Amino acid sequence: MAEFFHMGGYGLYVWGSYGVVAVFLALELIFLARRKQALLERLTALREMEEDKS
Amino acid sequence: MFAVTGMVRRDVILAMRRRADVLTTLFFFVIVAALFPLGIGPEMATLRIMGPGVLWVAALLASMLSLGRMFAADYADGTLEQMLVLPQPLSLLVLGKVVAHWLGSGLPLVLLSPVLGLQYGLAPDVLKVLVISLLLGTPVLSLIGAIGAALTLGLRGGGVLVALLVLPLYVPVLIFGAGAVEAHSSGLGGEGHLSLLGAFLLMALALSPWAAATALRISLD
Amino acid sequence: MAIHWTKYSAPSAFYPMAGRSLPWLAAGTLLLTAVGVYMGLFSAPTDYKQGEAYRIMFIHVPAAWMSMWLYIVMAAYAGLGLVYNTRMAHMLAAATAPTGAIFAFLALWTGAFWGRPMWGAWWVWDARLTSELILFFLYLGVMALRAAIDDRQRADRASALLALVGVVNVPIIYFSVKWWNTLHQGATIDFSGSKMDRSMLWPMLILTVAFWLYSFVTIFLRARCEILERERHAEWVGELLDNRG
Amino acid sequence: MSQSLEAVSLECVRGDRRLFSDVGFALEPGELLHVTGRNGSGKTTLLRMVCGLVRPQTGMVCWGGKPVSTLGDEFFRQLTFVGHLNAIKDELTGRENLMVEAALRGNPVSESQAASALSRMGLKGHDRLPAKVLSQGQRRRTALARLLLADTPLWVLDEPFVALDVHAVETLQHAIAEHVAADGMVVLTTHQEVPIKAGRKRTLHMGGSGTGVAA
Repeated sequence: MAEFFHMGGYGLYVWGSYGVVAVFLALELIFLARRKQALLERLTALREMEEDKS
Repeated sequence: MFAVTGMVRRDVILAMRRRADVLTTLFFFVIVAALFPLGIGPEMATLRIMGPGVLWVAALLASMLSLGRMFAADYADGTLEQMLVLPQPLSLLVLGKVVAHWLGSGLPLVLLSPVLGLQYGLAPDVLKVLVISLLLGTPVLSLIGAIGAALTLGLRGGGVLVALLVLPLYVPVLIFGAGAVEAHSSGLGGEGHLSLLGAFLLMALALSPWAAATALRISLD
Repeated sequence: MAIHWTKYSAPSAFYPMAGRSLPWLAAGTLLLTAVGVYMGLFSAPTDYKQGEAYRIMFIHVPAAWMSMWLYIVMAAYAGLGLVYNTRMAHMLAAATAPTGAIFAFLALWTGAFWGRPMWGAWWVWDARLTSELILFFLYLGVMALRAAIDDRQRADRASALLALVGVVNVPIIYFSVKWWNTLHQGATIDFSGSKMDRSMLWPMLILTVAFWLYSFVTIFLRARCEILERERHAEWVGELLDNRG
Repeated sequence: MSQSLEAVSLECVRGDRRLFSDVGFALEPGELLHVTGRNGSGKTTLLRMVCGLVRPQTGMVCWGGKPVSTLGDEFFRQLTFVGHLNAIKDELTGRENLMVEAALRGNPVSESQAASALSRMGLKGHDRLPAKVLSQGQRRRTALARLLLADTPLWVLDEPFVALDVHAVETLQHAIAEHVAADGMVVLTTHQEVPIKAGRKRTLHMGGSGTGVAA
């Protein structure tokens, strides 16, 4: 297994690239999911507030 | 067509009454051009190589910094709103404004560049090509810049935003502007670059006024 | 991304459609990414010249292609939005920009990580990398303009116009940088290394499709958020919120 | 003979707030439309929409039956608009401001014509000074003087009486009444009284719920 990570001496660069791509794409999804969650909560709260007022 | 000349005459009269704005652009160009040797060192050999590129970047930044003036004053006092209601094609009026802006910010740089070129030890024939490239290039900077100025009308932090918007679009003009001078001094001859600059100018003349007019309508909606 | 437009140009129709297709898109993305990465890292033979470093190409090239493709998609939505004044098109343009910018950044990052072992320098003023950098700035410009304008309608139309002006300039920038590069450095360095035999081509194509599906996922997710934010007064949003409980 | 002006079920959305919806009116030559409503009811936006400065969400503005958006310059030739901002340059004198704008409109005026328009607005001795030294009222009068110069059938005025003294208000009321009597058309918003001699006066109240009820 170590040989695989070693990547013929280029381990840093190969894993540096694949790793960062994976991290960024995953982060984008996480932020999007969190944004949706926060949005839904805010909107339901707003609706309840409007319903109480009317 | 007199929409353009009418607008140019108006703006030139206005510029004459507030000469300071034209001078600030010029002083910025001179100061930036003087800073580089302080940073790089006085030996003429390197400065001669750096010269065209530095002068071109300085001219580009000076012209971009004065973009704010193109519409901001008219936007503030309401004359821009009137322009949109004039029975004239708005893109021609915008072209008039761009020409006036170039006269105040582009042309002075062109006229002054040979003097600054001497500071970089450029030979007379190189200076000639530098002036021609700036003469062709600075109008394109004003034309493209007009779109950025119109889009960021009345926005807070508009100055920096305009830079972020237009600098990427300035890249081809910079490449062939500075490239023409560098190609000439390296013996390749700058004609190819200058003709491309001319092509950019024609394209910008055809498209930018319309795009800037659309941007104005969007901003004043 | 040719969705037949008329039906889904209404946010209330687009929202459920995007919701239904998201699981499939996500599954497709995961599957193709796994296959592509596996082939790229394992089954593709070691390149005799570059050793293992060339494997970075399998994600660098797809990211660069996607960053270019998504700019064109964003400009297309922008154009549609300006001409037909449809809010949905503007929302999709807004949803596309960040994903495109991330792909541009990743293309630059992987380009640098590939350049380091290949030419000993983290940054090489190669024509493609330089154009990618400028494309990244164009993305930042469009997003910064949208963020700077409070009125949503003006923000949509201003950033749409900028996207259109940008897409006209992208080829010009690309060829000017290419010319500038050849003028100063002679022949450009052949980026893709030795002649690619078939087994090397597959991982790249698979990962490109994987990234393409991935961009669907993020754009649909972000577009749904945009819809909820903008249409919160619509009664179908109200119902949706209510039965979400 | 000037055409009729018509607005058909105009709607305007700002951000995600609907400013007004299905606002409509018709205005024939020789009539004045007084747009009323409290602040924030969209009066200014409606006027700018009539001038083609603001694109309606739905509905359209028609001049002589044809939509303004397609007419473009042909419609602008019939229109003079005075908005909240005076649209005069501080560095130019009163006369220069009027002459420059008339030239840009395509029908240049002589200096004497500009001077007489300014004197009718009570700016006799002040029209050779750069606008920046004038008071707010004097600047407003310079802005309004363009109405006397441009003989366009349609006047759109947004709060024209603001910052005017009693004398200037009378002058403007007189000019508006004369314009309407000569088969001109005026759309304006104001909290002042707008007496007219001849022709017909209509009011359009921008209601709280944002609907426009034309009487």
